[in-house]
Amino acid sequence: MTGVILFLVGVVTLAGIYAILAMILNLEAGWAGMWDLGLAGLVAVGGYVFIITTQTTHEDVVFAPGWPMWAGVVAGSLAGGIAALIIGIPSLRVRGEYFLITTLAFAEVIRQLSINLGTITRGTVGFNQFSRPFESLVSGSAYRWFLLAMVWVIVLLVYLLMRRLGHSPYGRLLRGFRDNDPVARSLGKHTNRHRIQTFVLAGLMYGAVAPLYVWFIRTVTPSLFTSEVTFVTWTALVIGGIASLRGPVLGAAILLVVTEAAALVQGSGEMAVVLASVRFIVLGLVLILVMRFRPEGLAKERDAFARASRRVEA
Amino acid sequence: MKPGLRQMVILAVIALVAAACGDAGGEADTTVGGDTTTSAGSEATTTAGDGATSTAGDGEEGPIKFGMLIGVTGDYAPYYDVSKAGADVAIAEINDAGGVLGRQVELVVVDNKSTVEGAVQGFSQIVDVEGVHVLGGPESDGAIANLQAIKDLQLPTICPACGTSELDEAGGDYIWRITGSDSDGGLIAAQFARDAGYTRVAMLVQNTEGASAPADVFKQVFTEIIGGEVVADVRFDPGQSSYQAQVDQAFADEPEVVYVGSGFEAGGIILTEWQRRGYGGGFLFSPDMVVPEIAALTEQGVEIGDGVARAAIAAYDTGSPAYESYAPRYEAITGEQPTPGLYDANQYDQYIILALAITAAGTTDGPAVAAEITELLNPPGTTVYSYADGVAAIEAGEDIDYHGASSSLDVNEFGNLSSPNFGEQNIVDGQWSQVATVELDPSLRP
Amino acid sequence: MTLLDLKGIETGYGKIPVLHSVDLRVDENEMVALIGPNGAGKTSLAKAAFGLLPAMRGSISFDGEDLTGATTARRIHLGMAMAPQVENTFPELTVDDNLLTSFSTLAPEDSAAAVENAYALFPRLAERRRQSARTLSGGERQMLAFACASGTKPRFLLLDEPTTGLAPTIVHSLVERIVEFKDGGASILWIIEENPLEVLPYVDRVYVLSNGTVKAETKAEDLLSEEALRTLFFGLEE
Amino acid sequence: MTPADMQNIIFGLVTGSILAIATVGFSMIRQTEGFINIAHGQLLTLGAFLGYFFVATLEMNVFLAGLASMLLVGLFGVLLSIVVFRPVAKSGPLAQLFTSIGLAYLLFGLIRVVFGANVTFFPTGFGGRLDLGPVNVTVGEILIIVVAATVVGLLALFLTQTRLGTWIRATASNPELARLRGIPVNRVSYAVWFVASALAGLAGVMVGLIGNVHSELGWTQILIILAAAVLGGLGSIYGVLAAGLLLGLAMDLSALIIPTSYRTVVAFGVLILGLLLRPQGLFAAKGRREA
Repeated sequence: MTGVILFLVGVVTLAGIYAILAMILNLEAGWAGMWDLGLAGLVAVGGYVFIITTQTTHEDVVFAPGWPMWAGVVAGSLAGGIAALIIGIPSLRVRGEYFLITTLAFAEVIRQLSINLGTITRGTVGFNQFSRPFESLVSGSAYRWFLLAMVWVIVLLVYLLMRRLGHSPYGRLLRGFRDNDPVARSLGKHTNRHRIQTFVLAGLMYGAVAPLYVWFIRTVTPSLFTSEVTFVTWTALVIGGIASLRGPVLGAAILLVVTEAAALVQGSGEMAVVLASVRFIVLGLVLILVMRFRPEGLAKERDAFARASRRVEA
Repeated sequence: MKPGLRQMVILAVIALVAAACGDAGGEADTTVGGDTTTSAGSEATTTAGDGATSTAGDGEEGPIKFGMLIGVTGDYAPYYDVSKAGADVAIAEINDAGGVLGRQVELVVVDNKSTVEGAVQGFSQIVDVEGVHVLGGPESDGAIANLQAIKDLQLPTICPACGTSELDEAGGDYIWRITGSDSDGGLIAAQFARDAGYTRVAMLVQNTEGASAPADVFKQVFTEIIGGEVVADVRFDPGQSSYQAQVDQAFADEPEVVYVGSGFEAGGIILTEWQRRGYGGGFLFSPDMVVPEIAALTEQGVEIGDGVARAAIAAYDTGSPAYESYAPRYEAITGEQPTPGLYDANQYDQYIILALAITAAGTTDGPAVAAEITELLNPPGTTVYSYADGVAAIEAGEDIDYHGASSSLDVNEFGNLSSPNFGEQNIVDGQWSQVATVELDPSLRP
Repeated sequence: MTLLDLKGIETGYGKIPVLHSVDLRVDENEMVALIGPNGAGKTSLAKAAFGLLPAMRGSISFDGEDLTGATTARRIHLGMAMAPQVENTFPELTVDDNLLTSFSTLAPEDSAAAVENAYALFPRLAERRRQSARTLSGGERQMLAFACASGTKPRFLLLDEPTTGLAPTIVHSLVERIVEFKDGGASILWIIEENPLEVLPYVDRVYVLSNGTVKAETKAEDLLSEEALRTLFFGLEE
Repeated sequence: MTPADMQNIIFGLVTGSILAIATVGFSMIRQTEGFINIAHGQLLTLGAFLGYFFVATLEMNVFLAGLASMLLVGLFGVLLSIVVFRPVAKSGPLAQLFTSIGLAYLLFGLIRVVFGANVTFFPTGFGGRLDLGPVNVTVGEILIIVVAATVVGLLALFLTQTRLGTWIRATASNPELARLRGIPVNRVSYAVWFVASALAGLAGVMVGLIGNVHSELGWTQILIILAAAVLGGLGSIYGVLAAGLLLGLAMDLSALIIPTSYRTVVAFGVLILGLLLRPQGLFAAKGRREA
């Protein structure tokens, strides 16, 4: 029984990480209407910059300054923001589906670069021996509980931040753009500048939380940052309820716990291939059914902002 | 909004409280493990051992759990069936001989989805939920992803098929590798090229760690030590529908031979394209290409048989009694001969080793078991070729030196094979077959 | 007799309503105008009438049949037609194909005749029959849109501001064609943003829409004074 | 122009032909149905596996197998549109997009259960090599190009010369007006799903023939399909054909100047560059319509 709990600690930690990603995605996609399919690329930038700047010894990389961990996190965050700016300027000229595809393309380019720039990123090998924060204070198996707590405290902080943002004039402005761009533009708001700002903010946040993912996985390789990260985050957001407040957290928790805990159901070895495929089938079915019967997701935007919109009307 | 906030706070509080409890629990685990490893009483140590590997805490009752964390799905899925067959042969042998420490052995298979994230989650599942006592099966990236955790948990782990150069100097305490490394694979390919008198070689290499690491060693050795010329070094991403331009580029300067370092998925496409265009020449293959799918291409008219394509892979020690006893049992399950490129015999060997180590330690306690592994693989000691012989020798109070079906399995301080066997493989009648054994020339080591 | 009858219509995009409880009717062989400032919800009303926007509240009926939840196809089948203000042609298709496609509800031989009718009505279109609609001028596009919408001889035609941005002579001839069409026995709901003086003389009744609600319903004559028009077209609230 | 250039142009034509076939169907769905169908890649995988099954197990002629595969995948696409996509049509493009992602996962899992996770190769020859001066081409490659060109030609005839085809173009051109003009939108939708899915099936067989057949095909192909579709101007059918060819040529010609490991980077680099220069798509004549 304690074993199952320990396993679930890992699952819930991962769910927390995805909850954070989904909340950030909700900011840019749910509220600002920017369908970003390239968030894995921004997470990759943050993760790589963090690990490279905090490395001390690697004879086979050209740059290993060995910064303290907090500086690495800041650097990762800034790099995420800068990457978002670079991506945002060309691709925010276009909206909707074009933005969605250009961001996907950028993410793939970033992943390819992480493979090909071996002298900086250690290529396909990546990094696997590095320390984690407070590892000397928290011993062995307890570290998993520590990581869990850390991740969920950050979930809480990001949630509070998002709640504040969502109800602020800025949040209302973003949702206004999303719903009616021409009107917002006619009111003299510089929608494009706000979009870029929001995307850069999202980039900063993706970059800043990337180290959490790195600490959980304990290795950094290009294969970690495939578009599967993006799709899982999106699925979590969509299931939970896009543009709502609680939706991202709810969706990530349910999705990750269900799909990862499904791994506990293990049949015989011969059935393993089938069972592993069933995971995709279940994931797909859940997504299709949620879209069909509850397209707004489990938590609704209307509920989250009911009071706010009433205030606007009054 | 208020209820939402409240839920979040409650969740966070639960997480923190749980963390505090976990902290206490964790300390208890460590202390128990540390204190009792020296205790002589087998009853006490067995219990303590469970604690040390932070397993589900099953007592001395019930089966001993051997973990197999492996890619059931994803990129490594094609290897799964044969790997499982090799492991099954070992488990059956162990149980037929009365199990380990009088307990039956159970094989627990968990899928790592052939991804890093999957390996991390799968590791937690196989250790925390299933509570395995020892671990086998992982591929390179899965092993690397969990390297730190394996050491933290003091979980005896054997890697039957990891080539990764990351393990060249990382093992020997809790993780062992019982196959030749990628670095050695690149080295032996260069030796082939030298012995065949090639001076102009082209390279076609897939951009993944398992393929590019040996290719880099090959290139370094071939150009710097042997003095040959690499006329084209073409790298490509896997997962494309065709590689025409890449193949054309490799053959553009008419090399004497082309080194193909690739998974068989892309490799198969490359070879069919080579055949269609009739580029001619010969190939040196990386070990990943030595699989039945590639050999079967000869039946579809791809003329790479009879020495056109040569590969050097970690060979099975076919003369060993262990191999002679293993091969028919493997064949009975799969209907196929053991195949070196598929590492089935290595999968078999790893569980025999782990079972012998537990027997020698007299406990499932991680550090105690791990302490036995290097010793029982290396001389001095009575050479044994099967689990039953090994148990008999241990019970007779002798030191043992296990020789496996894959090789003699002597290891160095880093848990790597000190003298891996290599065999030259050619395709004959649609199947890979070993045409010669090769000894690695140490003078080529960079 | 009432042909089109909208009662208490509320509609909008996504979750935000832009029309609130709108009542509007068009009688048989009547020409009705709908006017109001930019963003008042005129186009949304048109789309709701044709089922392109869902009616969140209220009911729509045509010739006594309840159409509140009916498909667009059903409405077309009953004899409703519309020429939208923008995106009123198939830009990638030739003029010929635009017309043929628009007459897809007719039998093949009838549709060929309808195409020839349209060319007789607008000789300029006949000159451009092989050109894609994208290459047409604004006036030609409005002609094509009207020809497409009216060619199937619908009993009710909704025109969403067909004269915007056109030269006065073209406006004049287009209005003439439309009036001829109405005189043939059809009913028309005409959404007016520009050129009210060209159109209002032919109109029976006028609805004034502002901020998503009907602010007034009057006889057209009452609006023809300049002051009333200025109020209407430069905002009602000021 | 060096022989290597010309040789790579041939490779690019082959890559581009397959890509164009795969992308045209995707683009038709995007334009008439109004959403991005991620599951298009899985239909391609299904086509590859069916083609393989017909050739390897039923020992059918490869052309027949291709046709049968097109037909089956086409019908399957129609079925999917009715069962899976129509019910969410009113929920908007985001819901449709995520339904298609869900469907992609579902099909991916089902394909693995039915066909397994192994990599296989078509058991069929590819004809001999023909030397044309400094360059060479194989019979199979010529066939792929010829079949692709024929299919595109037939598609163009269908779209311009038939009533149904004109309706499809009209719906693609202006979906709302198509409804207003009484075009039978259901029939148009079935036709589009059939044609688009059948083309995906054909592209799958072609990919399988030139490369290999395995369950991951769909995921790798959809990325490049998306790139070609955007480059061509989402929904512009002729633009997409041109973009597919251009992208194929760019990927294979880039091998001459930069390392081939950057091949996919080139594809996306071209895409990004294209969007910078012409945000509405390189070949789109009209302004883009926002999602």
